[in-house]
Amino acid sequence: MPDAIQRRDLEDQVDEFEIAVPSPPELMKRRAKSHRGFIIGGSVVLFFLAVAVFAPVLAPYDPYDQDLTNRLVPPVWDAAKGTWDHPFGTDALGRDYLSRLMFGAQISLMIGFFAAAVSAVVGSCIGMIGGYFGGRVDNFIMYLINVKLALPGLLVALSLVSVFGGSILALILILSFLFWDRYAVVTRSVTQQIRVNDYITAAQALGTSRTRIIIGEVLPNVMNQIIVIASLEMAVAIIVEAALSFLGLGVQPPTPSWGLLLSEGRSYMFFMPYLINFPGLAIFFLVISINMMGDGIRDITAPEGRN
Amino acid sequence: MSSNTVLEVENLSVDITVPAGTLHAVSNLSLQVDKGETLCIVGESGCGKSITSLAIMNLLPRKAILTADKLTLENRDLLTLSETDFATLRGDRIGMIFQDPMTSLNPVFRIGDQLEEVYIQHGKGGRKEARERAEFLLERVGIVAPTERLSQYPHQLSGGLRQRMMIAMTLMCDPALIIADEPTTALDVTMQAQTLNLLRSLQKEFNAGLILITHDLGVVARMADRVMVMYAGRAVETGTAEEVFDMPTHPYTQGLIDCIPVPGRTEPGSKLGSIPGIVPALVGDLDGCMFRNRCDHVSDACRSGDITLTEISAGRAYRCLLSPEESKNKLSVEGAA
Amino acid sequence: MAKFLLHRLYIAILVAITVSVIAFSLLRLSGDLAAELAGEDASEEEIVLMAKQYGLDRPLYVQYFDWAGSALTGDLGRSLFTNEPVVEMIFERIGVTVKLALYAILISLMVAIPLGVMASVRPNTLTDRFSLGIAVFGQAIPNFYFALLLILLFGVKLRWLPISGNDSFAHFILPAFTLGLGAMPQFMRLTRSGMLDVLDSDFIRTARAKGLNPRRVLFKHALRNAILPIVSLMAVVLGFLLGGTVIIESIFALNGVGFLAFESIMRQDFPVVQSIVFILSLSYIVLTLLSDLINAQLDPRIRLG
Amino acid sequence: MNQLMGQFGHPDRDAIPALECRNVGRTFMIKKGLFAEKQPLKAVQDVSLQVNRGEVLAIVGESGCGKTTLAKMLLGLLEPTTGEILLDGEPINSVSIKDIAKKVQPVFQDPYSSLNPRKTIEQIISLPLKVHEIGSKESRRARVEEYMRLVGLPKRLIHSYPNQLSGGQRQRVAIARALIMEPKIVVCDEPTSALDVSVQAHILNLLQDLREELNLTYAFISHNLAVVEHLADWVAVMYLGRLIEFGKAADIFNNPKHPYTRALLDSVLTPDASLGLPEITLGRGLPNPLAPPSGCYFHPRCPEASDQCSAEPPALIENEDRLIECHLYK
Repeated sequence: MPDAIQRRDLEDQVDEFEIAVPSPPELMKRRAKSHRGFIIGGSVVLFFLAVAVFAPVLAPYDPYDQDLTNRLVPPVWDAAKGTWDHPFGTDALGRDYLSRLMFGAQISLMIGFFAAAVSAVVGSCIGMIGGYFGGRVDNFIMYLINVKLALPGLLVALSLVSVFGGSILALILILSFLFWDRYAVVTRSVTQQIRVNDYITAAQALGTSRTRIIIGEVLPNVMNQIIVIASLEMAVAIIVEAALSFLGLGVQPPTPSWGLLLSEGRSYMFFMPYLINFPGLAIFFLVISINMMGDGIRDITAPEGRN
Repeated sequence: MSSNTVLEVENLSVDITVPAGTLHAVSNLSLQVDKGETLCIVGESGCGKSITSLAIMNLLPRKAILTADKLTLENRDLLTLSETDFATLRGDRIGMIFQDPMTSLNPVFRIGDQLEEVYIQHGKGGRKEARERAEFLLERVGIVAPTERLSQYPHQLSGGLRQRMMIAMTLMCDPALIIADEPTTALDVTMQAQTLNLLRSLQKEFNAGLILITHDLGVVARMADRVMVMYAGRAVETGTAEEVFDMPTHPYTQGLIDCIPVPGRTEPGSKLGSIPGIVPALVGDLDGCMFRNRCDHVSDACRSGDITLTEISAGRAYRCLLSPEESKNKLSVEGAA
Repeated sequence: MAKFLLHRLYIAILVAITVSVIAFSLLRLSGDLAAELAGEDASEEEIVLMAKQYGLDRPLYVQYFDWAGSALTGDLGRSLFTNEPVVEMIFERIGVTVKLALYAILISLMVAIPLGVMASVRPNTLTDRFSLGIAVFGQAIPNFYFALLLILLFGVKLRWLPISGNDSFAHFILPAFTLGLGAMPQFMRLTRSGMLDVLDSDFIRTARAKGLNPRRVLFKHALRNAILPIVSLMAVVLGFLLGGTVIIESIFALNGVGFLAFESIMRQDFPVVQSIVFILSLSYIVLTLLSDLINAQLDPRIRLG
Repeated sequence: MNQLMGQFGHPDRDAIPALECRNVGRTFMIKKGLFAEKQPLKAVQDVSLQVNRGEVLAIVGESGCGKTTLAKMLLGLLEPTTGEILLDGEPINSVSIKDIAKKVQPVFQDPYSSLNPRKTIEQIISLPLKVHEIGSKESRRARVEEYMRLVGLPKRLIHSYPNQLSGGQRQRVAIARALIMEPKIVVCDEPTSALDVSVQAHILNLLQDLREELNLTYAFISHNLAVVEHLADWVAVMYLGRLIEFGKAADIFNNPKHPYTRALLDSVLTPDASLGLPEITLGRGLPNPLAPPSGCYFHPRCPEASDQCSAEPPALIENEDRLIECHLYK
């Protein structure tokens, strides 16, 4: 740049009426702090996470230890038979129900998290590519999404599980296959909106590579949406895993999956309703708090920039 | 007040609750529009001109609070009207034209239905009369083959045509007042003059008052009988178009006029005049002159107190501490420089 | 519009073919079909014989065309378990499933749309919170657990409603309600957000500026526009519900296609499973085509575009 | 045609123009429906013009006249289907987009959509340097600060995000981003039409200063003729993808020849209260570019159209001080 150039210091002094506008990260922090749903949901999720991680330390018993002399002990608040030895009672094989529930949290969270994450990566890539390139590429991706939508997901998942078995890895992969389309649909349409922005054209006019534009310019603007869907899909993945296990086609006994606990408790539910209520409510509260957190993230990251 | 007056507003204020506090979108605004008269409200974005129009239409967002000493339409007090009663005036006595003709018409209904609907809603007549009226007005706004157009949907028309439809729609019930909010901003330059011409000739023909809201000084100069310049939610200068453009008394008005290049007047390639600084955010307690941060003639007196409108003659006023003499000397020297 | 529909039809056919390939492969994934057919303690020779008899020794694509060809004539093969023709098995039961899905979608629409509209008209009020609460609950409660709760309450405690079988209308109430609750949140959210968008639009402002009465603005001008995405969603959800009946039908022992699918999966009866997958996919495709048709009728931009 | 261009207008005939278009055209194939034949949409047809270093070329016309397509071709984002574009005498399609980027940079209309809302001002202005792998992190920072000063942005904004800036400040950021590659040519696509008039004046003044200081060439696309008159040395008027009048700005503004140019000039509303509204007789809006009118594209709207105009298309000819495409001039 030539030296003779006049430097302009037009706006260097702060104007009397200037008010500090928070930056997007600051804005998010502020909104997060004042968002009740996000805080409550997030805390409950953290609680479940802590229980899952520290289950080996926290759980009073080994979840697989059977004690046939203490079968179907009701929870502690049952005045007649409840004891503090088994605060949540025992199941039909005398296993401590609290311990089994705690270890169940591990399985739910692990499968939910990884299924959501794997499908997020796959689905978002597909969606952004379709949205950015348009034309034939996009037509092909729309076709893929249409095929996925047409298949009855749960049924295909059930058949796949029955073929490949209910190992945790298989479940994660099969669930990922079930969920990628939502990411693809949303990231595709958001990318289409972003693609027409002038900052993309500016980057193209610099000779920026397409990969760099997608990762550097598009992705940061789609990330919110991906995280929001991921949280909601994680919740759905947890329910579907439980459903598969409930039907006997997911995690195999004696692994303490919540869905499996429900299905095992089902035969006793008329007399011992706690056997279905504990795992049922555990799923319900975990899912509802993840949903609250997801809705919170959506509100917190609401698109800013445009006034 | 003469019997010619259509709209009278005194000390209208609109406050909007926002997370940071109260936004004083419009403060103590008074205006009057006569039959067949065009009042142009001009200002830059965020000056409160559109909020003013929505306030008169009683279409403000839920979070906005309106206060006024007086708000009458054809001598009817609008402040005491219930929402239901107000709705009977909208579309009947007051019509409004919005900025973007592409989105202002409902995409799923025929143009004809949308035009006739106003007429029928306000009890002017049945389907047949409404259709006749619509055809008559379409012809008046210069649309060939009106019958055909009436059975079309909005997406089948160009922007210019849609804006003419909007004009026809506001005239369905022969309103006393038309409010047009940036009616030509979304149109091509070649369409702008035609649309404005049409709007003005129809307004004169129907003898309606017109409030034209715009940021374009060219439009104001050519359309206005009277002008109100707004800044930061207040009127800073009022007068006839000639008065305001030939002898601006407020530094902001002068600044605005200096800003725009004018073929034949500004030397090509020369420096344009410019207004430094930023528009104040109108949140919280507002004291003193709102333009003081951008004004060349600022003094300590400008920083506090209530700066009121100084009236020079009937309808001619400005909101500045400079005396008319001072403002004439200072501003004209600057304008010449 | 003809072009638009032709285009949709073309995609639908393409998707249907792909789905048939996937459904077909599902059967082959299960391992050596011939061994399966021959039974557990069959000898090598018996398996080879079996493969020959069923044409399983031919190349896969030939087998596919063979299968697809007979599928086109309405022959989907026979069950490995009961040896009945699959088509008959499915048609015996599909009525129950369709009934269930229709009841469910009716229930969810009847609750979701009014609540969604009310919530959008008065955002952030008690109505809004209430409907949001229902949406959150419906989303979070696993339907199999909710089904068990309903059985405990209405079937066992109160003894108002039957809890298994499909003999009468009463038998459908609990399962349809369970299924409908799951679909409700989507409709409610879409109605609410769609209405909020529309109510915020310029043409609604125009309608209000015309002095139209508020009910007309809401139900004629706004809802008519907001209904377009709901129609599309209805097709998706109905397709989804048909597939989602697996769990509910097995819990309530409704003898529908879902229950059949579940049983067939459990006993590795893959010709039945693949046919159900294929038929459900086809019905989804037809439903979305239908919703496109309805939307084209409702939206002049498509009809005349 | 090229001979013609060479004889015309430029006193310094030996100088190589900074930017030259030779019969540039761009046709898009529009597919309407699945089985329909693809239809050609001639967005730009046969445009020839040139501009020297340090001059401002304004391209004016209504929306849909092909301004933006032409701009994209100048930036190397679209390839012309016919003709060629030369930068300093070098054909644009002989070099890579990265090499074009070193010579031509854009400034866009909407300062809200031209800056990535998720990035800081530093990241935005330094992107060109990063993409072209110029300098270290520190030297890039120094250069960003230098260019922020050049365009009048206070240093304290370097870590801000676009949402914290006013419209005028954002447009300065966009200008800094365009200039940091030290291009010779800046393509300004309606750079002030989204701004308030008081801000517009700042940006126009800045653009003027920068041109003088850096000897920049502008291709300035605008529908605001008042701004064009103020800034431009050369004016190209486009209609439905065709160049219909081209000449020195002063000549065109003093003596518009093409009826369309005249109509455009007439529709400029100067803030003069003593004047009324102009009578524009263009009648209808722009015709469908997929089915352009026969003969002269402008004849359905032209107040001076004759039978010849609807029958045969006029050729672009040199008339006195300019190029013009109209049967009225022979």
